[in-house]
Amino acid sequence: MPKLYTFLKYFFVILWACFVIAPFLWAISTSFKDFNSVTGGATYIPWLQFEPTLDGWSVLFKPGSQGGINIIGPYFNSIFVTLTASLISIVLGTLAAYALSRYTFKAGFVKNNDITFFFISQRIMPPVVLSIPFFLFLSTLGLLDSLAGLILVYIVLLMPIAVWIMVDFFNRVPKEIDETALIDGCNPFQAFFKVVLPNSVPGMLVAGLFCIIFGWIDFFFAFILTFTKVQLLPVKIVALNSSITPWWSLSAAALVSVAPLIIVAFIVERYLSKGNLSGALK
Amino acid sequence: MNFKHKYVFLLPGLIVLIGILIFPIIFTVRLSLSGWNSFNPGLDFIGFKNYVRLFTDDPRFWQSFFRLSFLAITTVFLQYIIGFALAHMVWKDIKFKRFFRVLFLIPMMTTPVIMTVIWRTFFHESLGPLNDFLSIFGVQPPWLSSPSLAKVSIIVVEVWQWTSFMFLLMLAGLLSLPKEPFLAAAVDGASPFKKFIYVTFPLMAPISIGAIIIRLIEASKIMDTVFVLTSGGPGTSTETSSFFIFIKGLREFQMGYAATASFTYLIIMIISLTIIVKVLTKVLMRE
Amino acid sequence: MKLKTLISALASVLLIGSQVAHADKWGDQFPHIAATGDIPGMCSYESMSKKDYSGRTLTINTHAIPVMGEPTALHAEQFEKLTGAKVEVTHTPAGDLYSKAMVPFQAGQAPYDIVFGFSNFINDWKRYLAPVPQEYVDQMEGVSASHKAIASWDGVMYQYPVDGDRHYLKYRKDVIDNPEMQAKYKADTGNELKVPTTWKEYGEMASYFNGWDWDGDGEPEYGSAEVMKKDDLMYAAFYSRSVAYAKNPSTPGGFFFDLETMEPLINNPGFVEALTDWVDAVNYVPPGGINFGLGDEINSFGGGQTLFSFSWDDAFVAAMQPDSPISNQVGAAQLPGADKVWNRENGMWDAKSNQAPFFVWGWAVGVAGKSDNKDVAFDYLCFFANGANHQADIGIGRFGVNPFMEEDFKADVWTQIGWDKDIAQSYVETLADMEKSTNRVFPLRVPGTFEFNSALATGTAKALAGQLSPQAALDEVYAEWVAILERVGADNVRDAYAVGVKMEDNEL
Amino acid sequence: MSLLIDHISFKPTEEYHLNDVTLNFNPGKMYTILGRTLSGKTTLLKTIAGLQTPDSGSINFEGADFLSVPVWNRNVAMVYQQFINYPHLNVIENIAFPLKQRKMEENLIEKEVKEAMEKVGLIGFELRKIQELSGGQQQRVALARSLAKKAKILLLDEPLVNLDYKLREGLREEFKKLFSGSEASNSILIYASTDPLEAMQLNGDIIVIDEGKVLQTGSAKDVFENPATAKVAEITNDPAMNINKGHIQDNTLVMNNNVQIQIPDQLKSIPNGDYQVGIRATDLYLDDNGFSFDVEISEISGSETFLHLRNNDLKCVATIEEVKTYEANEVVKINFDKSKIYLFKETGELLHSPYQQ
Repeated sequence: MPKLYTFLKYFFVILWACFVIAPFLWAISTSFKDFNSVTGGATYIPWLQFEPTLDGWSVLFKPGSQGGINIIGPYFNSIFVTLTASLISIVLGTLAAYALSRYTFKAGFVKNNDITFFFISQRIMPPVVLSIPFFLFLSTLGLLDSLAGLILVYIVLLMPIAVWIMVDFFNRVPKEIDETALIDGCNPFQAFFKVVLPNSVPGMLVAGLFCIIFGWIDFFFAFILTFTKVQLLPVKIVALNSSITPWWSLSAAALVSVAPLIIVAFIVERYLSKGNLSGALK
Repeated sequence: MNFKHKYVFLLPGLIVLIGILIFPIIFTVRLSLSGWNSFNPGLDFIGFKNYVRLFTDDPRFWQSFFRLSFLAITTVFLQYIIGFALAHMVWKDIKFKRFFRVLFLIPMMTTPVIMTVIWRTFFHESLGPLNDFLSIFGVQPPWLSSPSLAKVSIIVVEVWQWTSFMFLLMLAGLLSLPKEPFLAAAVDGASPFKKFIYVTFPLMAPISIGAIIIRLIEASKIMDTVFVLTSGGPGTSTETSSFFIFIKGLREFQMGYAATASFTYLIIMIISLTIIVKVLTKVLMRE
Repeated sequence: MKLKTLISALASVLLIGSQVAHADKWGDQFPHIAATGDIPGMCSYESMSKKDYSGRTLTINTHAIPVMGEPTALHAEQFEKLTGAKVEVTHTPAGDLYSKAMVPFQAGQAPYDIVFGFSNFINDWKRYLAPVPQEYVDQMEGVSASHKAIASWDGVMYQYPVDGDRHYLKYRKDVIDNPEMQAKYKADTGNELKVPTTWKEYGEMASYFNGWDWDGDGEPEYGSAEVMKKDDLMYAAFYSRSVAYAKNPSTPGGFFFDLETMEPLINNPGFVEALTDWVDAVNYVPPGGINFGLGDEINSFGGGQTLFSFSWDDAFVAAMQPDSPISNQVGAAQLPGADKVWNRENGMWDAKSNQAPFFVWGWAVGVAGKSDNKDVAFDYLCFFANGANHQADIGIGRFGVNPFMEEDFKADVWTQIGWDKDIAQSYVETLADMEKSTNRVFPLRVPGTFEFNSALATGTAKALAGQLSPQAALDEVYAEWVAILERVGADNVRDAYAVGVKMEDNEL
Repeated sequence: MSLLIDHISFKPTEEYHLNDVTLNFNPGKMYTILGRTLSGKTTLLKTIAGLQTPDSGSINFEGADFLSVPVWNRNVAMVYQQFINYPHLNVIENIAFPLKQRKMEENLIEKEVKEAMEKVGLIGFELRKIQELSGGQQQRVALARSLAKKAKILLLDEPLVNLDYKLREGLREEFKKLFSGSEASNSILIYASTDPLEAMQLNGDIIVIDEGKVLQTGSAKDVFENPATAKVAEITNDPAMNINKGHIQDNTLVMNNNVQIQIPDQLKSIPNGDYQVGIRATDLYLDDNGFSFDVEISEISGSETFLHLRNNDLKCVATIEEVKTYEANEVVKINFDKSKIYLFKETGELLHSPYQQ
């Protein structure tokens, strides 16, 4: 039994690893191809099967007048918007989650759980639905095509995630710790900042990682709400989809866009292994 | 505890959220009562005409909704089973533990609209690697051009991308389980299978519910994958609600009607999610 | 995109350029026009360099890189250097060009001074666009009348002509003109192998050359590559296949609708016949061909995978690039016709050979009415399309700038960049003949165009996927169209449609 | 200078957590709140601390209204049954936390912390992280933090229940010592417990509470000997006092058809009628001449064996002073120490106690 289980375990894990990695390997290989090597049928190994070229990669850094998309600016825009929106979402989300976890709210039939669901339910609306209203909203505020406008929208997108994770987190932190802080002379704010917050770093880190991921991979809002001044990475990359679909540069772009988040994956794993995170997600 | 301070904690987030959302939501409702289209932009009032059309004369919307239900439930179910299994497998002793863990986390960090392009080339029936590989076995499945396989392809991509999300939540859950119940089970000499059924699984029930719900919410918005992979085709065989709303709204520019479909969708989703939460809690928590 | 392509194209251009010795100071400064040098005109390099737009910022939404996107950006950079203006260019995939401009338009905004789109956006966009000032129209000497007409609405030009682009047939010369293949085909089928003149012949040949390795590269080849993916371009492929059966020169007064009654004609036997052909075509497209968008089509035909293809110019010019695997092995011809054409007046088939070009124009560009930089914007567009730029652009396949000026329809233009003479000849003749045709169809340009086309795409896609029979699918489209007419207002649609019908019926 | 709790009720849901509680606490004394789990002990402590606001009633401390004082200004200290400390701080910082919060001078803090640590025996652990301490040590830290505060009210909510037996015994002794010290004379000490034995050992005033209601207050001895009601008798004994229905008829105490006892002298004056009859488990003993009972369950606890017995509808628990295993359904002969019989009215009030004068 254990032997069979071990065998099955390795078999399945390796199988899944192959499945996970396959599209990436394909993308790496494709990113060094050109039109002719793509349309000649599936090939995998450079030099042996096709003549590699850096064209797919160079497109990402050339200006438009030379047929490139120059992702450097959008790259930093994406990082800035994602991090800022995540940070604000965490701050607001953590505060709200703390209130929902520790205090009782009641307004008619609305109770804590309903408020929590209200936060999370913001993610039910498909982005396409919200895009036009958001457009008009930001247009009224004069925030279209601006980093601030995008951050504002991303907060709506990300705060529910932060609230969801942090409510869960706080529910598992004994409330007696806060009570002790109160008894020890802290008012509720001091109790939160001096005692609760320092002990919530793991939870906030998880929430932050999720926010970063969900912010980073959004395409739709970034697409609808910006024109020329502010462009985010996915929008810029999608603009590679011309009449000819350039498999090579899209592959290179896909790899470039996932690269920074691999660092995030390492951070998650590290904290997971150290056990710091495990308390944060349950 | 009950202090006035609680409002200071809750309200900033709530106000910001409501403040940003109140306009879009009211606007959507108002828009759904108008005939806004490419020719007549503006909030004229046409009563419930759009709703009548949606409920009596648009099987395509409802088909897309049921297709979405099928896809969402199937993909989330698979993600849960596989994610849980993988988490369980790399939970304890396994070689290259950290490598596998990091690797399994990566798919969810890819931008769907970009990664699906890669998948589209992957599934390409004459130039892609998948059928090139399968030709060894003499088969060339029409991945994107048969109505049933196109659904399978979408499920494959969704499962590829989002199993990592389940994996992360389940692994974190497993790593934070208390040790005592397992010691007790070990003392009782429970088999690994029994240990899983009677100890691990019940302890993981609360996190499972949370993870499934959040994934159902996210999976219901499936749109980029469909758009890039099949554009809803062949025929209409892979259209989902989001895609339908997208086509009506941002392609055909029937803004009023798209808002009607959206609002209806929102209401249905909130009701069905509430029911699903109740059912899941009953089933998984054995209450 | 492909640097190699660019360099080799430029090299050949430079080589010829030096022979003809056109090079001037502008040619030296801007390698793009080295072949011709500056060509005098209202918007030449010379003229532009005299303008001073420093401190002005022009914003443009154009298509994705490289098709249209690259020339837009390239000319923007040149324009910046010449005039001192700042030009910001955003690139957007084709399917999103409409909404990307329409959303701000409807919200009363003009974030872009210049918006690129397709010709058939004109009805929806015209109220948000600024008319092209007369002085610019006056200097468009080489632009054909039909092109000017289609860029205008009620005599006012809204779209600045920058691109030609129509649907026509592309075929593999190395097969069709190959005596061996001709003999083999004759032996196996009893028919002549030639450029198909009817869709039936097209289908027979495509089926015959489907699924086996007829070019000896070790991979199987297929019959035809077409846009069958249910996207925003699918309608064009279907109309191209429908015109032969449904555009009867003896029944004027509308192709899509009967102009008098506004009755949709979309489910009449002519269209059903075309859709039946198309459903058959599923059997001779490459694997997965039912899910091909334009990009896949170009990849497939341009990569040497299929015998036929029909759609815009881009695929042809791309296939003719020097490093293409099928360079100088492709031919151009009119869209196939039919042996019969539906006569909706007597409800019978007219047994006569019929052919009609479908003028699904390509790229169109306008200036936002609310723009504060209309002067700069029109100068930019004028500069974009000036003689030197235009001549350099049309030779670069990936630019997607296609012939529309009279001087483009000369074989020399193409032999100069390395095309075989007979190919160049067939190419310009094909394009010129379309221009001369009196039995032609213009795309639908009415309020709700997108709704009509989307409904059509949905219906035909269902037929292609086998969900519905061709007749049932088009009946469904018919019902949808009736509903759209009711929502948008049949009279509104009629008013707009009449403009196109007038052109079709050669009354303009 | 006392703490007066006046008719306090708290009913957050359908059930009362506190039901019309009125109590009076005086400084320098130790009070033990004895009640089962969920009886309202913790709620009462939290209400005193200010973490919970009652629905009605008032609290008065040192002559002033206490309810209007928010928890962080009340100068109380509380130790929980969970080992609650600040996980991000080390031992010293934990103990100093309330003092710093009070903005006490640095050197004074140092002194107080050191003193408190000495009292609870934590010297040498100053810089340890909380997670690096054993459960007992963690609870000592919590205790030290409470002591260092020199709070006027010290609340202890089952502080020992999560510790193992030996540690519990040891710490309890220390508690007694600490709280009998001179500085304790200014504080009110309230100790909540579910364990009657613990309550007796602490030997303070006992407050018996059940379902949010105060059932009896008094000295340990008094409550033990003369439980006001049958309920109190159950709560204040472990195992709970055996309470069964019985009736007295013609000098015979009839429990059921089989078990009938000749009434002892001290009960002769009781009139015939139906009563609740109580006897402690320790007052049952094995006797070959006794009544036959079936063993339902037998459990061994330390040097004793608890027998859950049954004779028809008559159920009781007996504590046997030896370790012996019994099979289920084994028949044993049991007798009662008749002089230790309690009688309660049918409504529950105490009618007769063996310790009654």
